[in-house]
Amino acid sequence: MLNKQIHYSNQQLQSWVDGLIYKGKTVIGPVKKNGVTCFSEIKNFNELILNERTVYSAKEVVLPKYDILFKFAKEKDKVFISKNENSLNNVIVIGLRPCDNEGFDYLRLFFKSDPDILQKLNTFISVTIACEKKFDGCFCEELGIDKNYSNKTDVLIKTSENGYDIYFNDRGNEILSPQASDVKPAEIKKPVPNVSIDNKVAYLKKLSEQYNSEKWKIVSMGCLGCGSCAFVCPTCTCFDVQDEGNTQNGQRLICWDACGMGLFTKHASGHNPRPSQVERRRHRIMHKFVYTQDTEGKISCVGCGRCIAACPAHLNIYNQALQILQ
Amino acid sequence: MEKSWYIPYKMKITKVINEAVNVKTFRLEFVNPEDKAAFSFKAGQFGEYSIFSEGESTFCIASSPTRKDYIECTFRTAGRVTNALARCEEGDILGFRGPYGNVFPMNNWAGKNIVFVAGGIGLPPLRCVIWNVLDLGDTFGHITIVYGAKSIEELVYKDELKEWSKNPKVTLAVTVDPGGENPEWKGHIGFVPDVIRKIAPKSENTIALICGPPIMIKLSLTVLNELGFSDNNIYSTLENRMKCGIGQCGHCMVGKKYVCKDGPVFTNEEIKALPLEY
Amino acid sequence: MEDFEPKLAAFVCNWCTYAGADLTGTSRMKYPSNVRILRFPCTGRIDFMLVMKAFDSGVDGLIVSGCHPNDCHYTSGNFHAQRRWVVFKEVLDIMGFDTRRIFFTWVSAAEGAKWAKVVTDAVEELKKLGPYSEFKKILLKKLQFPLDNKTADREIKTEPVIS
Amino acid sequence: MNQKINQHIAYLMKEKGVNLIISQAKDSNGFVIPHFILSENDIISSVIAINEMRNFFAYLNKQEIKSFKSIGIVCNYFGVKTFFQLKFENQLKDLELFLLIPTDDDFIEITSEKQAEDYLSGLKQSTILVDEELENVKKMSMEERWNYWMKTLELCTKCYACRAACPMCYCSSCTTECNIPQWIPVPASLHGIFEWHVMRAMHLAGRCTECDECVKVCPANIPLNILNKGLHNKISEAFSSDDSSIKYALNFFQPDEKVDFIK
Repeated sequence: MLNKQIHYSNQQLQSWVDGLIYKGKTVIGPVKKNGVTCFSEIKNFNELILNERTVYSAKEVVLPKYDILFKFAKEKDKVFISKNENSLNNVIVIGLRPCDNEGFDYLRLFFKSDPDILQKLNTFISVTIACEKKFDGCFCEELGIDKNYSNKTDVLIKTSENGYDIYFNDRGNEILSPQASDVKPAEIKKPVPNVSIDNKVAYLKKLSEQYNSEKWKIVSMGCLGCGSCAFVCPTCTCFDVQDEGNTQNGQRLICWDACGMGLFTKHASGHNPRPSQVERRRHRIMHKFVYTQDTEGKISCVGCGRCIAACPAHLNIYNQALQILQ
Repeated sequence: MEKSWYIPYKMKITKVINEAVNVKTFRLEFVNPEDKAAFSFKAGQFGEYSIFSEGESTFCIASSPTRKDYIECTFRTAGRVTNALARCEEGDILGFRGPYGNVFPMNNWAGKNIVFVAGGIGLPPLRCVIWNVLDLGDTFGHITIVYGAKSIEELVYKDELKEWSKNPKVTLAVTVDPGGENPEWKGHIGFVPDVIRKIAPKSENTIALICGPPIMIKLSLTVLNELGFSDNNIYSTLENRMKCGIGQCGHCMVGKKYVCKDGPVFTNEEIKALPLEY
Repeated sequence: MEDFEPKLAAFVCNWCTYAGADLTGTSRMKYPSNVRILRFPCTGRIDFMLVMKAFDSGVDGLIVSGCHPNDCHYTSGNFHAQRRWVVFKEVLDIMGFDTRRIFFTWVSAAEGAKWAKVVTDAVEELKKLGPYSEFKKILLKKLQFPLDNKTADREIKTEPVIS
Repeated sequence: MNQKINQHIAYLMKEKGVNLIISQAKDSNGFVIPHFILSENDIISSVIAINEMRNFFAYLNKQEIKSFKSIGIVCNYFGVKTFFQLKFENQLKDLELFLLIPTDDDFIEITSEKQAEDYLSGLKQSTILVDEELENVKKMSMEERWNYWMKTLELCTKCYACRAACPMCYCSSCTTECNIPQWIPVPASLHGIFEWHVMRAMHLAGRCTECDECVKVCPANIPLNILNKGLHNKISEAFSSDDSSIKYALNFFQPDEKVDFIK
C-alpha cells in the first residue's frame, strides 16, 4: 500500500540513486548494452535509461537466463553436492514499469510453493516508474493494467511539474529515508474498478471453446518457431534442467526454454504431442489467456508488448486471441 | 541449509539387470540412512533419476512400495541421460528426486478384480502395482495380466513373468507380435487388443490398468469398452517430456493439466476430457 | 610460466599422419609427451565442432594433420578439409579466438621427422603463449578437481521436498 | 505494393491456382511483417520501399506453408538470391514458386532458376562486401576482438530467432538439438553462445545470401552480419578462381589450391 508521498527534483532523484549505490546497495535498472535496453546492475545514475521499455523483461532479475541449482563433485564412489546460494538481499530494482510489477505478481502466484524463487521475489525492493506514453505494441490498458499506477510496488515514481512525485510504502521508506517533514500522505487517484475488464477476461476465457477452431492455422502461419517471445516475456516461466560438467565435477542449471520450439515437447521416442507450429502457437495463446485463469486465477499476459517487438514476424498475441474469438 | 526442490537424494546402484535389448533395470539404495527413513511412496508415482554431469530423466518407480529397502527403475536407452545411465555399473552413485505425481487409488479397489494391460516398455509402471497387489495378498480379487511386446527378446521382467504365471491368483497372457516368436514360444501370438478379446476378462467389479504405446492403448480401450468396462474404471498413466517433475517447468502441460502434478495417473474419463496433446 | 606443460591434442588422419607418428616412434625420434593423438579416418572427417570440443575439454592447443594434397586415401577428403579450415580459421579470427593455438599441417606416412618437429614446435609455441585462460574463463564447467576445496569438504544433507 | 502487383496477385490466384501469397506489409508500429494472402479479399495495398523489404523465404521451410504447393512470394534482390541458392540445394523441389519483385511502378516476375540467374547477373556487384563494422572489427587486435564479441554476445539468450528467420537454416534437426554428445551447451552461457554462433557461421559459410534477416530479428542486436560478410569475403578472396566455387564454397575444390597457413 503506497501511503506516503514526497516530491523530488531531478537533482534529488539523481543524488538519491547515487546515494543508494554509495551505501553499498545493489541497484539494478534499465541500461543500454550494445544498443539494447535491458536490466543490469548500475554504477551511477547516468547509466539509467528511463524513457524506454527494456527489450528483455525484469524477470531476469529473479529468473536469470541460466541459474545454478547446485554444484557437485564426484570421487570414486562419492558425490558431494553443494547448493548454490544466491539471494537478492540488498537489491533494489529501479525503473520497473507497472506491467513488470504485474509480471512479478504473477510469478509470486506461480512459484507460490517454490521456496527459493519465492524468497527472491519477496526480498528485492521494487521502484516503479509510471509510463507517460505507450510504447510500440503495448496493450496493458486493454487488460486492465493502469500504466500510471501500481499497488504491487514499494516505490512509485511519477513525473510531475519540475520533478517527480514519489509514492512509497513502509518498505520503500527504508530506502528513501526522507525527512519526516517532507512526507505527505499519498494522494493517488486510484483507478476505478473497471467492470469491462472482468467482462474481457471472461470473454478471453471463451478461447477454450475455440480449441478446435480452424483459425489457429491462420494465426500460426507467421510463427517461425523461435523462442524470442518467451524469453522477453515477464511471465514466461518454462525452463529446462541441464547439467554442465565432466566426469569429476560440474553443476546443474536451470535455463530458459520456450514452448514455441519443436524440441520443447518432443519425447525420447520421437513422438511429439505438439507436432507443428499450429499446436505450439495455440498452446502459447491458450496458456497466457485461458489456462492460468484456472490454475492461478488471472491471465498471465500483462500487455507489455515486448513479444510483439521481439518476434521476427511481430505477431500480436492479443490481436490473435481476439481474431480467434471473432 | 535451506531445502531445495532440486537437490536429489544420492542413490547407490546395487543391482543391474539386463531386461531386453536396450532395456535395463537398476536397483537403487539410499546412501544416507536418514533419507531412507524419510522416504515413502505409493504405486503410480515417478521420480527424476539423474546422472551427475549428464542430466535428469523421468521414469516411474517400478518396484512396489511394499518393498521398502530399495527402489527400482526400468528404462530404455533413448537419449543423452539414458545412454549415460546404461553405461553405469553396480556401485555408481545416481541422483534421485521424488516421488512425484499422484497415485493409483488402490484403497478404493479392495475386493475388486484387476486387469493389467501392458505393451513393451509399458510394463514397468504397472509392475509396481502388480507387486503391490500381490504382496497385499487377499485384499484384492483375481488378477489378469495381458502383456505384449514386439518379440520375445523385447519382453521385460522375463523371470517375474514366469513367477506370476505360477501364481494361482494370476491369469497371465503374454503375447508377441506375429513374426516375433520362435519355435519354442508357448505364449500367445498376436496384438494385445486381440488377446484381451480372446481372454475376455469379466468387467463386473473389475478395474483395468493400461500402459503402453499410444496405438495399443487406443485399440485396447475400444476392446475394453466392448467388454463392458466403464471409462472411470480404466486407469492409465500418461507420460510427457518432463524436466522438473513438480509442475514448474511447463514441459508436460496437456491443456491446463500438468502430467507431473495432476497425473501421471488418469482415468480414461479424465483423459478423454484432455486436449490431444499427450 | 617456467614449468607450464601445455595440453596438446592432435587430430590426425589414419592413413598418413598416424602412420607418420608411428614411424617417428619406431625410428626412436624424441618428441614431447604433451600430445594426445586422436585418430580419424580422414581429415575430411574432422568436423570443426570437434575442434571446439577439444578446446572445451581443456586443451591449450591442437594439431590438425593429414595427408598432403593429392595423397588422400579417399581422393578428395583433404581438399574439402583444406577449404573448411580456411573458413573456420577466418570465423575464429573474426571472433578473436586465438588461432595461433591451432596448428594445421600435412604430414605423410614417410615424414616421421616432420611429425617430431611439428609437435616440438607446437609445444614450444604453446609454452610461449601460456595456458588458454581466456577461453577457459567462459566455460561453465571447471576443469580442475576439486572445483574448490571448500565446496568438496562441505557435504550437505539432501532433503528434497516430498510432494 | 503497387497496383500492378496486386492485379497480378489476383490473376495468379484466379488463373494459375496459386493459393498462398507471402506478401509484406507494415503494421501499426511500423514493423515490416509478413502478410499472408489466402484469398483475393486479403489483398491490401501497402507501400514498402524495396530496401526496407525483408526476406521471408524462411517460411518456405515450414511444413505447413510447404503444403500450399503453389506459392507466390513478394521479395527483393535478396529473395531472388535466396531462391537461387535454395534451388541449387534442392530445397524447393515440390514447390511452384512465383517471385514478385516490385520496381518503381511495375514488377518483375521470376519463376525459374534461369530467370533468377539472369536477374542476378544483371545486377552484378563486386564480390567483396564492404561493411563498416566488419572493417572496425578487423582492425582490432585479437584480445580486443575477443572482448568485443564477449561483450556483444553476452546478451544473447539463445532464442534461435536467427536460426528460425534464416531461409538457409532448413535442417529438420539442428545440431543444437543433437545431444549424444551435446554439441552445443544448452544454457545461454557465454560458452554455449560462442559455440552456437561459430557453428551457425560455419554452416552458412558460402551459402549465406547476406539478406541480414538474422540481424533484423535478433532481439539482442548481435551484428551477425559481421561474421557472414567476413566469411563471404574470405571465400571470395581465397577461392575465387572461378565463379562456381563461390556458390558451392565448401563442397567444391580446385586441385591446385594452396593454403599458406597449412605447413
